[in-house]
Amino acid sequence: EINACLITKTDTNPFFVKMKEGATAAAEANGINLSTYAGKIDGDVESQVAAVETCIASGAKGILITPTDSRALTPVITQARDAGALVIALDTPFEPANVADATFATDNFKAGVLIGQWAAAKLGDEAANAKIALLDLNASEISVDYLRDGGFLQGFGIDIKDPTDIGDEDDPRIVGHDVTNGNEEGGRTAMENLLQIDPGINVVYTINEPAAAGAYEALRSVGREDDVLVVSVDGGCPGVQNVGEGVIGATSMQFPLRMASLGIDAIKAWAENGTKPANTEGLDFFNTGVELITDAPVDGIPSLSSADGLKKCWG
Amino acid sequence: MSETSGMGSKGQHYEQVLEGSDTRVAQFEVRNTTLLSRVQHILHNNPTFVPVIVLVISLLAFGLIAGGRFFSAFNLSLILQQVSIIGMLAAAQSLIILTAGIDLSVAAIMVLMSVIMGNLAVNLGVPSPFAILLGFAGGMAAGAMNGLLITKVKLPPFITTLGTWSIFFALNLWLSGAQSIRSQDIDDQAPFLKFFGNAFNIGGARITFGVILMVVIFVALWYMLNKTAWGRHVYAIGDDMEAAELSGIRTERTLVSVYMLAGLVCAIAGWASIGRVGSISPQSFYEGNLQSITAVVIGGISLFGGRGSILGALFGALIVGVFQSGLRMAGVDVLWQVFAIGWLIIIAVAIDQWIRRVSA
Amino acid sequence: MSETSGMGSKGQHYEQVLEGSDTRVAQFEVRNTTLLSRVQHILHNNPTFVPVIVLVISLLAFGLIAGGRFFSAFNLSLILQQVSIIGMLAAAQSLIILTAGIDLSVAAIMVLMSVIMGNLAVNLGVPSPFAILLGFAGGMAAGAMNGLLITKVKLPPFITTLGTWSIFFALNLWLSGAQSIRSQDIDDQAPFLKFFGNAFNIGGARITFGVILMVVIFVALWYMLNKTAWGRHVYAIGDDMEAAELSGIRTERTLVSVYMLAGLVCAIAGWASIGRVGSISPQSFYEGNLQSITAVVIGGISLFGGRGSILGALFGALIVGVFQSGLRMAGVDVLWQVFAIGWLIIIAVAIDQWIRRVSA
Amino acid sequence: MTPVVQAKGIVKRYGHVTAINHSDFELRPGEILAVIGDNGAGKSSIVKAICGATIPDEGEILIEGKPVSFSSPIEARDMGIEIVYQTLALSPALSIADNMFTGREIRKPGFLGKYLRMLDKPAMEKFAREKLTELGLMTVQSIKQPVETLSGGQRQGVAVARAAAFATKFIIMDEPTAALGVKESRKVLELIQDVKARGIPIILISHNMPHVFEVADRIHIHRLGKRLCTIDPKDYTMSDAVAFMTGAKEPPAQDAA
Amino acid sequence: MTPVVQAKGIVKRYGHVTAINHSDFELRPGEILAVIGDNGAGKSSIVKAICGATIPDEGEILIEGKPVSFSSPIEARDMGIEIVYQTLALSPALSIADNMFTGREIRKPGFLGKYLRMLDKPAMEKFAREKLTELGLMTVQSIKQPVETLSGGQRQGVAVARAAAFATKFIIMDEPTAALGVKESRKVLELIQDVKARGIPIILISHNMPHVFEVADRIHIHRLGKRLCTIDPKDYTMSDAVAFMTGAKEPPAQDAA
Ligand SMILES: Nc1ncnc2c1ncn2[C@@H]1O[C@H](COP(=O)(O)OP(=O)(O)OP(=O)(O)O)[C@@H](O)[C@H]1O
Ligand SMILES: Nc1ncnc2c1ncn2[C@@H]1O[C@H](COP(=O)(O)OP(=O)(O)OP(=O)(O)O)[C@@H](O)[C@H]1O
Ligand SMILES: [Mg+2]
Ligand SMILES: [Mg+2]
Repeated sequence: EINACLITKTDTNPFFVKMKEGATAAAEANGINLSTYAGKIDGDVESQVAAVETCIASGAKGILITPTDSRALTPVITQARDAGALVIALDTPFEPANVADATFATDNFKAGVLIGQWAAAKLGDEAANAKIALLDLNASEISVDYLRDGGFLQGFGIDIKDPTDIGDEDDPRIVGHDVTNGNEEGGRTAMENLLQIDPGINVVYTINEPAAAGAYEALRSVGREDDVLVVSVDGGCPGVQNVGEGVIGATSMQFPLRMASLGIDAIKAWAENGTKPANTEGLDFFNTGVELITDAPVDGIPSLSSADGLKKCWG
Repeated sequence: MSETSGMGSKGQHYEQVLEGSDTRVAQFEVRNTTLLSRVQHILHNNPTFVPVIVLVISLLAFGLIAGGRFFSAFNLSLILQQVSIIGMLAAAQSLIILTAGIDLSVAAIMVLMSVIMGNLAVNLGVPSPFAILLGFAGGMAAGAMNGLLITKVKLPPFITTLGTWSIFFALNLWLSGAQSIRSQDIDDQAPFLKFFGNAFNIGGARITFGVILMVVIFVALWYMLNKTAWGRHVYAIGDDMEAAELSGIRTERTLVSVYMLAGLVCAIAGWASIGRVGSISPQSFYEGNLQSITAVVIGGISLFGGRGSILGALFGALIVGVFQSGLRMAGVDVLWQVFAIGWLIIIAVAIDQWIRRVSA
Repeated sequence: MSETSGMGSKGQHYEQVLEGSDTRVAQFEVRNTTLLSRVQHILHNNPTFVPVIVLVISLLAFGLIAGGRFFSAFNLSLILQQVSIIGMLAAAQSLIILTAGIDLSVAAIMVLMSVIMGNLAVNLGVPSPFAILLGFAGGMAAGAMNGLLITKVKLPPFITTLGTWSIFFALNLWLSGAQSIRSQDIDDQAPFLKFFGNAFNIGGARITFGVILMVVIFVALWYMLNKTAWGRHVYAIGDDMEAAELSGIRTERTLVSVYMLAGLVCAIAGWASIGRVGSISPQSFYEGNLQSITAVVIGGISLFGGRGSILGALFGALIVGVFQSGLRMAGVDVLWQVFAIGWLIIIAVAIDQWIRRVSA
Repeated sequence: MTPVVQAKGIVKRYGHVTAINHSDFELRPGEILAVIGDNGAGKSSIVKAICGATIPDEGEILIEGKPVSFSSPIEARDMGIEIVYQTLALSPALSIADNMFTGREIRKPGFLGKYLRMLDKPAMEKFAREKLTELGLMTVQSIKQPVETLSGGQRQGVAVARAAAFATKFIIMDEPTAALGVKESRKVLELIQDVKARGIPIILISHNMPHVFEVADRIHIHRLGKRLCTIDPKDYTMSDAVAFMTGAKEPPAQDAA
Repeated sequence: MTPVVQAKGIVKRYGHVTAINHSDFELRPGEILAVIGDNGAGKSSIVKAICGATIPDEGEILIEGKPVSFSSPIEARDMGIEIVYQTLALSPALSIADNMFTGREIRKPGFLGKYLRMLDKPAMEKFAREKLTELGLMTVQSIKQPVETLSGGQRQGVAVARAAAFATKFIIMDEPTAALGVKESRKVLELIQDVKARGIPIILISHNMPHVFEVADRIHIHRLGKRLCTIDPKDYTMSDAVAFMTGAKEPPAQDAA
């Protein structure tokens, strides 16, 4: 019997909940005995270290992990690999990526770029006068946060300076950044705050779809819901539905279920004949892909409609 | 018996002179020397003034820093909206802190009840008013669980609610599957859940029903605490539990009622939060417990119980709201906002302590 | 004066008989009726047994549920490693809770100091021992800040540390730029920072220096608390601050020393955490404050101060560690782990209260 | 006549400390029963057992002939039993008036009181002031003053006034004059006699022999956790009482009652 | 001879309540000075002002002729001034021995004590037991017992024993016998006289006139927040003292000292 582990950042984010469901289903299908672990909150390094140790102690053949801090976990991951486990980073790469045997991830920066490009194209010439609000995750500025934020800005055509720092840009089109904790309540409050700074905001980037839904409520309460572009990242089913209903203009869909099932397959292969998965050409990770979902496609950026998106969405 | 010769008909011999003793009530002239100590005295006798003054000062300060926009009726009403949910939690928290307890589970109860209401009304098709009532009942049950553990098992409130916080949080994730219920689905299935999101405008200000609800909750609780016997008992329990018990207060019953009422207020806040946020999200208000405690202590309610007015918590919540809004408008980083709130807590309570010092 | 005739040479007439009064010290036979009450009595007189027993029972229970793997020397030593950092925080927290305080900032101090050590040693090239000493000084300064706010400004500890928690957290994010320092960089620049990650093996068990450090800290603090005057003063302050002050204890100085010592222990834990985690992550241990409090209360130290043994906190931390490890091994979802820890807190403290009830 | 209180074989242990050791107790209708004994003899413990403030380990308590087992002092209070505790049992931050009325507040008449349950503060304050004046506590400067700002003796006055005002069955006073001045003590003794005149029996714990011999109808002497004997103050001198309670002399062979 | 304590024009207000109203105070070497007065007259307040437990708003305090302004009772204690507070100031959860020695613990001799600062518990317990036995507190069953398990009177005994054992300059006792039994009170009075025989003056606040007249060398009568007069117990009767302190009679015109 093959033992394997899945360690996610938290158990509260639907993205990871879905990833876990996908992995559990794939494991069952492959006859793998999967244990799942999670941190309590984003950034809970200690819980993840403990989880990896438990996996080593229980003799896991493979570990799938979404590192909550891409730099912090290196030593324990090295231990796990030394103990003979295949370690695959899901969703978030390690820094450097070769800490793990393989990385199956969304290119978060790319995801941001897509929605940035879409928003810029949608505005056309007006993009030069856009007023942009950025609704980020939290004060800690973890990698998904700055990658998506920076990707969006770059896609929109703004110089992002230090790519790992949020808010160091000096482009006058940026009205401001605020944090949302990735949920609706935070999204709404942050949107309200930024509207107070400049009521003319017409482009809103959001870290994820719940934050976008919250931002939309704030816009709706001041009657601005129809003339502001809201873009987001994730591709959860409620988010895609929101694209269909015009709440979100466009979102970049990622594929947690695919990451999970690919991960399980890789562990099975490793356990059976010792082969390791290869990275996508030109990248230091295996790109599980991003798709832009929008019902208002623009030329030059391939996208799916929300109806098609609903068939691929993850939760 | 000759030995008792020292005793007259009325006690010991030397007590005979008491007939002639003075019977006036003592009176002394009152003088307060410096202006500062006079101010201190006035505030000491009206402790709710303190948070009010801090509030006014912070309003003025941010008005200067962040400019006129800050003072617009719209922005001020927005602060009220943003504060409304934490304000209601602070009302619940005040009740408990007045009994010398602390409730780390208020936000967990609130979110759990909003998830229950949403699941029932949106996913299971239960009529909204009924779902809401079930949520209220759930809030009271959660409060009763806290209250019974505290009174019957005699656990300290901090520990009890540290435990139930985990429990309610786990239940919340389990029931919701960590998924939000979308705003649009609520609009379709159970718009009544969003009742408190409705608003009206007066002179540029946008007042939601949720804001009104918050004020109503505070006024009602203030009345109960100050004008009824139950309220006096709550204060007495917070002041000295053993003395309250011995002097004839049904402390256990009162305490359980306090926790149930707090649970109910949380459930009401849960309903109101649906109107405020638009959707129902199991992830929101994770820091709500600490935020509510912050509001309460900034409002001058003693963590040792028995002292302070619940209205202070309202002002405390407003002060935090004004700070956050003002700092954002002034373009301060989130990082430094956290920093500033830390100092706000310390300074606001330090001022409060200085006022109280008069009697120490 | 004839009036005083009732008084003899030695006080009142009726006091003359006192010469003949009984001078033995009172003695009564002692009987404990039921077995249960006898057990209760034994435990009552040795309160530290309670967490030990809970620990043994949970070990046995998880041994049964999770099977032999759980009982391997390796896994048991792993639990020790996993517990070591929170254990040290719990030691610091115990000191403060014994004075009837509470410190919401322990984990924030720890992370801030590890970030400072890392920045100095890895990024600025300060020699490691020097960087570590600066971190220790920083920990003591942070503790002193808490202590001075509590004693001089007379803020309640909960509020003080709620405020400083925000402040330290913001400083931490600012200094680190929210970036972790990578393990490889530490290995290259300042391997001494990882000293406590070193380990030796005895019979399958892997004991890190960090685990030894935790035990040493507990033993040292236990000695200080129980065998020195300072320790008695700490207990007296927690018991009744005013009485301690009046009976000649320099309460302010002692309190500040307690907070500084706790800050130092946090800084030491910060150093040890670099060895444990391998890297320096400003985001880690966000829940460390509540976890340390959980360990302390499960260990039977009263939140009201003055009662309990610091060794209890060690066992409390171990109990939580055993629970988490056992539940993980038994394949329980994080969700239900949270749920179980909630109940663990409630049940462990309920047992403790039952034991204490004997004297109530 | 059935005794108002009858307790038989009460035992109370605290860990290894025996506070009450198979003690009996009896209070007869209309009498003032003084309880005397050394410090730590168990006087407070036995009266607390009677009024439900502690629950005895063994033994039986009858009130007016009916067995009772109170689980809290509130039950005793509901029967009209009032206690002045040695620790006073006042809420420091509440006003004198609030303290006098805890648990039996007066509500406003009419709608406000009935449906909104509003308290009638002026009425309570007036009553409280009257009671304090009766006790001669003239140094109290304001009736709205929190109790924590009163001197030790003033506080004791408040507790005594409360008990006297509300008792209907009997009153237990645990050293009610310990912290009181000469004048105030005298007032309390007068008050005790007034209460007795209203037909309400009183249990008075005191270390003040002149006071005890002045007001008591019977004296219960407590020693080493149990009742040593009860004596009639008319038959024995203070010296005898002190000798019995300190173990200097053997007590008289006791008759049944 | 310079007075041991001399205080002039002390004022202390609590909000609207005046506790001390321009009061003077004087303690002479080797004497027992009794302080009497109604409840709430301000007796505790004035002695607290003298020993630094409260800081007066106005006025001047001289100890052995030197002006002092204590900011905490520890400073007074360091000068050899001991106080038995009305509230006792004991730590409930600590043992009797620990309480006796708070702030002046005995360390083990040699290395253990000097470098490891280890306490000498047996020595402290032995000393504590001796002191309690001297006071006749025989009902205390164990010296390691936490103070919270003692009766009110036993606690008072512990506080008195502590003060008597350690004072070198003078002792303030705020109603030290209030909760004590007949036997224990007697022991305290004897102790007071022993202390005086050691040359240490004592300030004794008490409501017990026979006690006051038995031991006092002078009596300070406090009324409405200030010193009304001081009298010599040999020149006046108890009735006079009570009459002065309650306002029933005008005090004698006071001579300078
Ligand atoms: N909570 C408690 N825990 C342990 N022992 C106790 C407790 N309460 C009382 N005792 C012990 O029981 C005995 C009787 O105490 P009690 O208070 O009844 O004495 P008392 O006669 O009222 O004395 P006093 O005249 O000093 O008030 C004492 O030896 C005391 O130490
Ligand atoms: N902390 C305080 N706050 C407000 N008023 C106070 C405070 N302490 C004392 N007082 C007031 O000061 C006055 C004097 O109190 P004090 O305790 O000195 O009286 P006392 O003479 O010792 O009385 P007793 O004989 O009852 O102990 C009282 O009227 C009291 O109400
Ligand atoms: Mg007693
Ligand atoms: Mg006094």
